[in-house]
Amino acid sequence: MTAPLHHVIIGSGSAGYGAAMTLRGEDADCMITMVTIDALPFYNRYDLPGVFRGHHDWRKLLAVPPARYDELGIKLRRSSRVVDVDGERQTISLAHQEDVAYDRLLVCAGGRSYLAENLIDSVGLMHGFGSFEAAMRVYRALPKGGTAIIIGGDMIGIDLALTLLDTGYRVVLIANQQTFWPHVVEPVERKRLLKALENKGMTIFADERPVGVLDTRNKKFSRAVALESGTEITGDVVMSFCGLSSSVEFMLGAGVDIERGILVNPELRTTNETIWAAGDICQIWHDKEKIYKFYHGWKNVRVMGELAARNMSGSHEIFDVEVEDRLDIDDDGNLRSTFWTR
Amino acid sequence: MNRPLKPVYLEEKLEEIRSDGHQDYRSKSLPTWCPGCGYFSVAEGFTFALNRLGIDYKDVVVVSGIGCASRFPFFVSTYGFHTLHGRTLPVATGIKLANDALTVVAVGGDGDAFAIGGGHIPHAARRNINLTYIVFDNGIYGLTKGQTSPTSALGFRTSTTPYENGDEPLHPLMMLLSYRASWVGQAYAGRPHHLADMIATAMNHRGFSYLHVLSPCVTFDKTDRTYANLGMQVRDLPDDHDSGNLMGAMAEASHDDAPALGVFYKEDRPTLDEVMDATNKRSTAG
Amino acid sequence: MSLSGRERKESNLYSDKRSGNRVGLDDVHYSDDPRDFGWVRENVPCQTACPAGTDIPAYIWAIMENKHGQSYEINREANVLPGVLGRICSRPCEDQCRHGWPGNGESVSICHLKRAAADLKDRGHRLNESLYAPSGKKVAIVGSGPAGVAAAHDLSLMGHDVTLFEREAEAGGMLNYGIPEFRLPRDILREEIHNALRLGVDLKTGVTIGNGEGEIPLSSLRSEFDAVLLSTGCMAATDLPLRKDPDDKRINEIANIEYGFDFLLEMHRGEKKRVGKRVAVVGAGFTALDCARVARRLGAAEVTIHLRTTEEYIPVTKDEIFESKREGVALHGLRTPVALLGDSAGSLRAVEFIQNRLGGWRDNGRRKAIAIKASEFEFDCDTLLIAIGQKTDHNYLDCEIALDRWNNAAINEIGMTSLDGIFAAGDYVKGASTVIEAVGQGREVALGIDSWLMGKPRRKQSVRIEPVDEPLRERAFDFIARNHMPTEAVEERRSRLDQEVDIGFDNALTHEEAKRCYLCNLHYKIDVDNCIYCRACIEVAPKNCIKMVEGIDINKDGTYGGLQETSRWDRIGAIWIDNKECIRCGACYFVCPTKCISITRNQLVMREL
Amino acid sequence: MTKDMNNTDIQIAICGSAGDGTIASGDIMKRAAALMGYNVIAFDLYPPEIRGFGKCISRIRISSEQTYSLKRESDIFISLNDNHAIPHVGEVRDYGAVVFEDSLIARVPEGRHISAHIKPAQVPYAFSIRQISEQATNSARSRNIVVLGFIAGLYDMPARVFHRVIAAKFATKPQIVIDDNTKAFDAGMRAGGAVFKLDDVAVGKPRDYSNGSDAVMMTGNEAIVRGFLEAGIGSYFGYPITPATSIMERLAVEIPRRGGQFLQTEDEIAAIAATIGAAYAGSRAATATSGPGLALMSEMLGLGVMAEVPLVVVVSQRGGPSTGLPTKTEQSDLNLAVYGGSGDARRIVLAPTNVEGCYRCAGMAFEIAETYQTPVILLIDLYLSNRYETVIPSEENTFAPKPRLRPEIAKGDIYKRFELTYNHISPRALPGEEGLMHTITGLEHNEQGRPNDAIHSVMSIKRHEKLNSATRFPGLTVCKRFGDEGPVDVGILGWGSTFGEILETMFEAQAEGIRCSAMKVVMLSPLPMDEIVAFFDDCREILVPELNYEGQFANLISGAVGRPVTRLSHVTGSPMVIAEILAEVRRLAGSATPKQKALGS
Repeated sequence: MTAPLHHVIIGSGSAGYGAAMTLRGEDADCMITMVTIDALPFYNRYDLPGVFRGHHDWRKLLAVPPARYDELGIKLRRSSRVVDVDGERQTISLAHQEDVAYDRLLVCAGGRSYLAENLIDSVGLMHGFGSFEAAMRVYRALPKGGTAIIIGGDMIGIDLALTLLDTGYRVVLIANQQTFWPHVVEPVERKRLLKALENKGMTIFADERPVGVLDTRNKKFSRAVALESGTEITGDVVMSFCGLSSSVEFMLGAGVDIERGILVNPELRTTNETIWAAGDICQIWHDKEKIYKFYHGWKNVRVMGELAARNMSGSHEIFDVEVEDRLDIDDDGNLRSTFWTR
Repeated sequence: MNRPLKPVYLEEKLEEIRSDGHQDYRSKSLPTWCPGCGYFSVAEGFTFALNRLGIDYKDVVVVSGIGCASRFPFFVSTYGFHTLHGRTLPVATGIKLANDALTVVAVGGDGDAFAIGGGHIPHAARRNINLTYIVFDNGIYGLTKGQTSPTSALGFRTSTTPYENGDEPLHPLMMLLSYRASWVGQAYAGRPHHLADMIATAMNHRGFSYLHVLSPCVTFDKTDRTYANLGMQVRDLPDDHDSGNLMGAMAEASHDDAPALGVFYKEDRPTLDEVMDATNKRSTAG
Repeated sequence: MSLSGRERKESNLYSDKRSGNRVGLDDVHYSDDPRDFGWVRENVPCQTACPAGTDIPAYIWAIMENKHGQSYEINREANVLPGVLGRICSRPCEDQCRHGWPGNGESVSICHLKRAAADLKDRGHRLNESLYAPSGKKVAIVGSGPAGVAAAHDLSLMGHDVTLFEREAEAGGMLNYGIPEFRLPRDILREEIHNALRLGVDLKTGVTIGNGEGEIPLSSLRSEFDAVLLSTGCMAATDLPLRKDPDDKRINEIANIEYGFDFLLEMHRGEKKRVGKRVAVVGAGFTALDCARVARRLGAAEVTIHLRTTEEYIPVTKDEIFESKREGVALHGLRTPVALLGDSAGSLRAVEFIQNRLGGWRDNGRRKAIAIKASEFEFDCDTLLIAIGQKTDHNYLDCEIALDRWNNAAINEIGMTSLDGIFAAGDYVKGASTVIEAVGQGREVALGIDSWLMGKPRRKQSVRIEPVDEPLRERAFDFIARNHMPTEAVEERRSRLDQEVDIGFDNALTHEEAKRCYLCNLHYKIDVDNCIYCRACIEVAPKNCIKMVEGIDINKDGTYGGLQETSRWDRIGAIWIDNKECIRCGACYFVCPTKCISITRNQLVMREL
Repeated sequence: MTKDMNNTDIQIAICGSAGDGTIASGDIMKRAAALMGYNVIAFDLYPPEIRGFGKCISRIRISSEQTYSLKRESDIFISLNDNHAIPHVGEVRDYGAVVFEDSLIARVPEGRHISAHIKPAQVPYAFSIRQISEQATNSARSRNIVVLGFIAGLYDMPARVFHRVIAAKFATKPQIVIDDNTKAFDAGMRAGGAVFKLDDVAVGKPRDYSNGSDAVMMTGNEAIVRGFLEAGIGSYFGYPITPATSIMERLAVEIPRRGGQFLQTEDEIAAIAATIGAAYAGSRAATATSGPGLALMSEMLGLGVMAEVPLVVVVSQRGGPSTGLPTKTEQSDLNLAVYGGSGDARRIVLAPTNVEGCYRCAGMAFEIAETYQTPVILLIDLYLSNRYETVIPSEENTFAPKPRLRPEIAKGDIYKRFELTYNHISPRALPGEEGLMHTITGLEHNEQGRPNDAIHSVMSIKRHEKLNSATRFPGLTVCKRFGDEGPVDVGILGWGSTFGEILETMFEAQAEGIRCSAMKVVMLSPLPMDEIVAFFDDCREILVPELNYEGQFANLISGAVGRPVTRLSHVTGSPMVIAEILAEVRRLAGSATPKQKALGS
């Protein structure tokens, strides 16, 4: 009898969670460990705007009750940062100085919000929205009816912006190339979509480039964004939503190919036999277009996680999702996106 | 200032240590004394001494009482007996009388020796039982977290002497000299090589040998018997010291401020087993 | 047998170290033991990584002691151009810095400190040079780039008559004609080259060695001098390999395409350069980044750099990439140009690229790029700068010298080519590499030439072991975060090509950063003879740096490998400081009851034979 | 159930290795909590080696209501050493907090980091404890204070209370120690304040800390000292032994201030001998020891009984036999305390059940001893010696010595120190009193104290029967019944430190619908038989949980009443476990399956 395989999953987002559940379904005996920097078990990040609708108890956001992980024999390693992956020895190193051995590794560490290089000096004055904690901090920083300034406005940001408008806040959007990311929007269409947002009550700066964030705590508003044109926009919190850039630093020693993300074949396997990748962190080879492509949006990500899990269990399925890129915002601000659903 | 050494190459040093063999006298488990404790020095010296004397560790019994020092038998590979507070010497006496082929070493701290066990020492000394008694004197009760001991200095503050210790400390060397211990010496934990030499000489003595080891308690004594203070105070016995002269030994031992290191006194006189043999002979001589 | 019945001699009872005093060494000790060389190589990773072998801990310690001039001189011993390298070095040292090892934080800003020592030294600072008596030998050096200048300086100190020939109007080679002024101000360069050459080097500028009109043939040079050094670098741009399709346009058939090397060279010769609105750069080195940043300053609206592999694998510093991005340069990875597309007017319209995937690793630590079949695409642009590398040019020779498989000059162990008395160094030997490698090679070949001219080597390397009285650092220093180079505002950079981007550390920042250096050349060692194995040192250790060991691995070359640890009391041979983990904080030194921890400073030095 | 925002009932556990400062950290926490006006119950567990590698845990229950023992689960758990903490992290309740180090200095084997053991429903807080300590104080030694700061920051506790406690705790140390610890605390607090609180542990606003005084929170040992001092203790002789040492240490501070006699003797034998001497001379004299010391003292204790000397001996039990488990708790010296010694040596044994009880028993012990002219043993254990509770001391001192009646004799009569009287108590004279000169002895003696074998049976009756009225000593609670009145299914009979757990169990059992009551017996010798028999008559089943293997108390009671009882013994060295008692109560009550609803609510 052979020892049960140890599957290690880096990341506890949609892809990681879907993969863990699928793996358990495929193999009742294998060992499954999920390693995540997060302090909480899996919850849907796409639900985070809900904090503005009064969802302040993270337990209500969880996909399954914590006890379910124990029942399923899925070991959760939270507050643990992976600093290195050794593809030859098949171990991952955690920042707190522990090595964890794996038989098969699935990397779905996702991405972090991209921030334009020229705004890096201002990062301390901006809010993030990548975790429950970050969302709650935004909630607490925004006074009732206050103003949020959103730079960029990818689909995560637009979703949040619409929620903010619905719940009585004001939103200023500084649109840029990443607005509506990951949708690719033609100029005419873009104009119409921005108009729809404006009708909904958003203030929009369409052709301006932010050059810095200012701390104006002692004034009426606590933040201001300086634009290249010299204009200053005031508000209570400033957030940047310019799409995701993948977090791959810890994979540099793994012996897998990396461009902007981890490069995988259509079966989601990397160039290392025992490592798979799924979700926002991976670029999947597209045989027809002859390029490595990112696929974003929670549906795709979830599908990738489950697919990778099946392939880790011996299957050879191909990621063959024809991505429909459709986005519509009607005059009431109702949003329909093939990547995002509210 | 720490003077640097000529380049020492580790593998050569390790080979020297391995082939030397004193490591065999250590047990497998690491001592649980606080890091920095002077008792490590005694443990190290003890292994050196046994090795140099060439005694097989199966022929050695180490007997101890209660206290930090009395953990000692657990850290050597010889036979050991961890007995009760202060009752070390009677137990050791029993072992030695029952089997005189054994090398018996009694060890303990200052509390064990001179407080609760103080009553036993004179009798062990005057009978000249053939064993070695090593007292690790740190002048404090370490295991119970820092109370005053019979050798604590005047004015020393501990949890039980919060207004300074007013009891004159005992003077172990002068006591032992007056008890007529047949070998009396003193060493210091900060001089590991000398300590090892003294343990070897004490064990080589025929009769009751008493070795007093000055050893700092790094955890509970930050002011008095520290490495820094002791390092400045200790001195070697004068070259012309006559270890056969009891009064001379007393005079050297009475220097409180500058404890001397070396063999204060030694004499050759019948041991307890020899006396018992003689008694037995007389009882059967009819 | 009973103890009492056993006879023992008193003399056996005493150890030979009975005094307990350690065997001392008061003075400096020199060692040629491979284990000591190995120690320095392993333990001073920055110095090991430096092609010129700069004694980095020593110069940072001098900064900590407020001796900026001395620090500058320590640098000059290895590298005659500290102010220059302090700005534009590729910093292989920082990649290896112990402070940057996992768990230790970020590496020390070694390069910025080098520059700080140069910036902060006194005006009228005194240079240290030690001169040999004149040898009566004459050496010609062709090419006054970093390798030529370094070799000229060293050879002239060794007593030889050196003449340095330079084709351009000014000395400096690529430093002067390749690197833009916003990275390397020319006054600094001129001053340091002047200092390097002032002890008797005869610099002849505007003189070309070659076979043309008014040029001096190499063979006549050889007959006039006792030795000739060729350090002409890589002065020819590498051709852009394109698809072999007879219908495709060639480079010279389309306007607005230039080799980046020529572009920079001509600009620095004083020509007015222009670029279009959408500038594409192909290439992955400093030249490519420089071209892109110059293009941005010349007014290009969109500047893109196209890489065969990806950002992670290109041989430039992360800072340089970051600054380029801040200036608005975009990088695109995994693509190779295959064809050039012109418009009807014969101007560039677009470049056709083919998509790549990453292949295996190359020997130099970079990645291979493998083209993906049928993945060609077009990228619109109106200017193309090609900066995919430079190669050596041998056309100027009037004699045959043997070449290696990369078409560079082949040399032997003392740097001599196949022709007797003709030496070569720098990029001319290595192919396009870094400035610091060229400096290192210049120094190395100077030693070679000297030993050849004099018939024997006159200097060799030893390990100098010097006692240090106490730890030189505080634990608190380890928590200082890496200080970043203050830079000119992005908006300010646009207007001028000669506005230096990096502002430099001021005095306070310099000292703060210098404190971060672990001073890895300090060797903490436990005297096993006096150790009582009490573990007081382990108790205070900040890392897993003091170990209980039973053995040590020895490498084939006689150097040390890893420590064999044990926690079995009866197996512990030594408690030993693992110098690889040690961060030289000194905590152990103060707690040792038997004072058995010693510190030495172990440095590589050159000694007279 | 709606939660009152100001209602606090949390338990903090700090776990580390010896030398990490775990206990010191817990000490600051509990003092701060008391200063904030909370009720505190706390207990520390520590190993025999001072530094070494042993495990230390400090558990502190902080409550705005009256509580009786530690809780079954902790709400907040701090690991200063993962190796030791891993087996205990399971004691944290769901949605409680687990605080641990995120950057170790050495590699750990796979699975030996606490992150591998935190349950999915527990909330992890990883932060760089060591680094923050080193940054704040240049040393890793303050990690224990950094974590306190972290907790204070996370739960928004007032920093100034902690500052005050730190300053008081290190008052005898150089100023730099106070400064460093304060810096470490503040640095930890900044870290804790910057973290987003994800657990659901609710710390209400402290009641009041402006008038707070740490005097209201004390350990059993401190309570005994306080009782002794109020009773005007005059002499103390002792020899250090865990867990009684802290009584001695405190008295070493206090007695000299009151002009009394304090001496550390060379051993326990000398300690009790000197105590007897001082008591004979009229001083209120006491000593304190643990089981091994009591064994040494047994001979001298016999002398005290024989010579009718009123001394007080505190015995704080630890695990035995022999040196045993010196730092672990056990209730296994009952036999020795009640019976130990040579001959028929009946003595009075009081076993308080909580810290307040320690205070009251100690306060009254001298008066009882003097009334009955015999040794009084205060029998507690390590758990009670070292556990902290908040108590409210009497406003008036009721323990001070009452005027002693000088024996009156007719002129020319000989004073009979051991005169036979109706209540068997003989008027006692003290040395130095005019005309009452006498000799006492350990030999059997006549009324005058002269050696005499023939009178042994008469004197034995005297020494035994004089104690009978002690069970009705005014003002002394010798036993007490709690819970349901009248006939019940299960009665839990308990003594000593265990009774807190018994009471909490009884409340849980009642909540499950089981009819039960609990009775504590404080006076173990002589036994209050009337109340005990009445309790037996009311209870269908009698359960006796105690911390010894053979059921020493069960034997004592069962033998005295002549009826069987159910024993529950727990000898792990740690306090009684509520769940174990509860399971036994359910079994005895006949509810075959535990009522599930009670579990999760």
